[in-house]
Amino acid sequence: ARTLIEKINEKCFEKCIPKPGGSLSSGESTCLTTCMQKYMQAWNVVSQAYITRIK
Amino acid sequence: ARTLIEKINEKCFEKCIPKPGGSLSSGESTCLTTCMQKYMQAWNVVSQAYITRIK
Amino acid sequence: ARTLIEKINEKCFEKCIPKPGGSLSSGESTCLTTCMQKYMQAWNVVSQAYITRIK
Amino acid sequence: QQKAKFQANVHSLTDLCWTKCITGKISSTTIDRSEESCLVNCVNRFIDSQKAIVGQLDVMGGRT
Amino acid sequence: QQKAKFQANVHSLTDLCWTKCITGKISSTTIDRSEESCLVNCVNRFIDSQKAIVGQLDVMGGRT
Amino acid sequence: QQKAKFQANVHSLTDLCWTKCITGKISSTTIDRSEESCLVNCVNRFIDSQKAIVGQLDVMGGRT
Repeated sequence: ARTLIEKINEKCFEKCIPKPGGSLSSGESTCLTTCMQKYMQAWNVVSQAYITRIK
Repeated sequence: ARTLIEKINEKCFEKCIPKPGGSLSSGESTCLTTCMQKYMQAWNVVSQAYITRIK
Repeated sequence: ARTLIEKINEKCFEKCIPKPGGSLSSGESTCLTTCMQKYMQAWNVVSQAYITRIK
Repeated sequence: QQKAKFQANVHSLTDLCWTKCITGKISSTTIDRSEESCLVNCVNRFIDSQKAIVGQLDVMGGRT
Repeated sequence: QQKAKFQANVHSLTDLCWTKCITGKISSTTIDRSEESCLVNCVNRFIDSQKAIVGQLDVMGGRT
Repeated sequence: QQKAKFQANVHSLTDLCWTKCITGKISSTTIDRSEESCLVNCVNRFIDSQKAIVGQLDVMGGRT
């Protein structure tokens, strides 16, 4: 799951931490958790659509 | 020609299908064909300029 | 130092030569030298911060 | 090895379609209907586009 | 090989944090104070973010 | 293997210079004169830029 973690971090860091401060705020933490779950859901939707298409 | 196809698809999908709909419209299809030919021409121009420069 | 050169060129070309002309202007040359030194400094800052964090 | 190729494709499609379809702020943990249909369309149009390019290359006599 | 991994990480972090923190025109060869603190924060928040994601994956039972 | 390196360079230069020079909508299958000269300049300035950086690194004593 290495690449998935890297991708999530890349996308969610961009979305949730546009201006990195001296520590992670609670809003940023919440955003990261939310974004991660959303990204994994997107991964599932894409994966499913891709399987349906190529089979 | 694997990488060329991947690059063309990456660039032309971006240019021609900004908002993916339920099917490929004829305008999108035309754009893809046009874009593909243009990209291949750009590849030739770049290739020629690069050869001229490094030889 | 191959990757460092590639990264510097990628970032500094983008910053210093937004519209490539018929030759490198002296302003562009100066910008490239300045940008290169700055990038290497950034590399050092990041490297130091990363070492401090992971050790 | 085919599984690795499949996974790599899903990773790059998710990356591309996420950027295209999830454009607002992150407020909900779930994908809404319009985001979901955008993701599905994105995957299908991307494959259509790839097929159109490969088909056109064949017509042109497989140049390059 | 661990050195290669370290260097690759520094390269990609510098790339990411340069784009985030060095946003103006290039006029000075030196990084100023606010740019430096942005770079340091960028590295630390990126690692925080990675840890938060990995931690959350564990909570979820390591799915995927 | 040198051929592979050459092709990889042409691919990445075409990618970069396409983004820089082909900025409008796609309406014609041919590259016009101003796009062509932009592409050629882009390749040449990119190589100039690379040479300037490598030259400067030498002056600095090849640090890093």
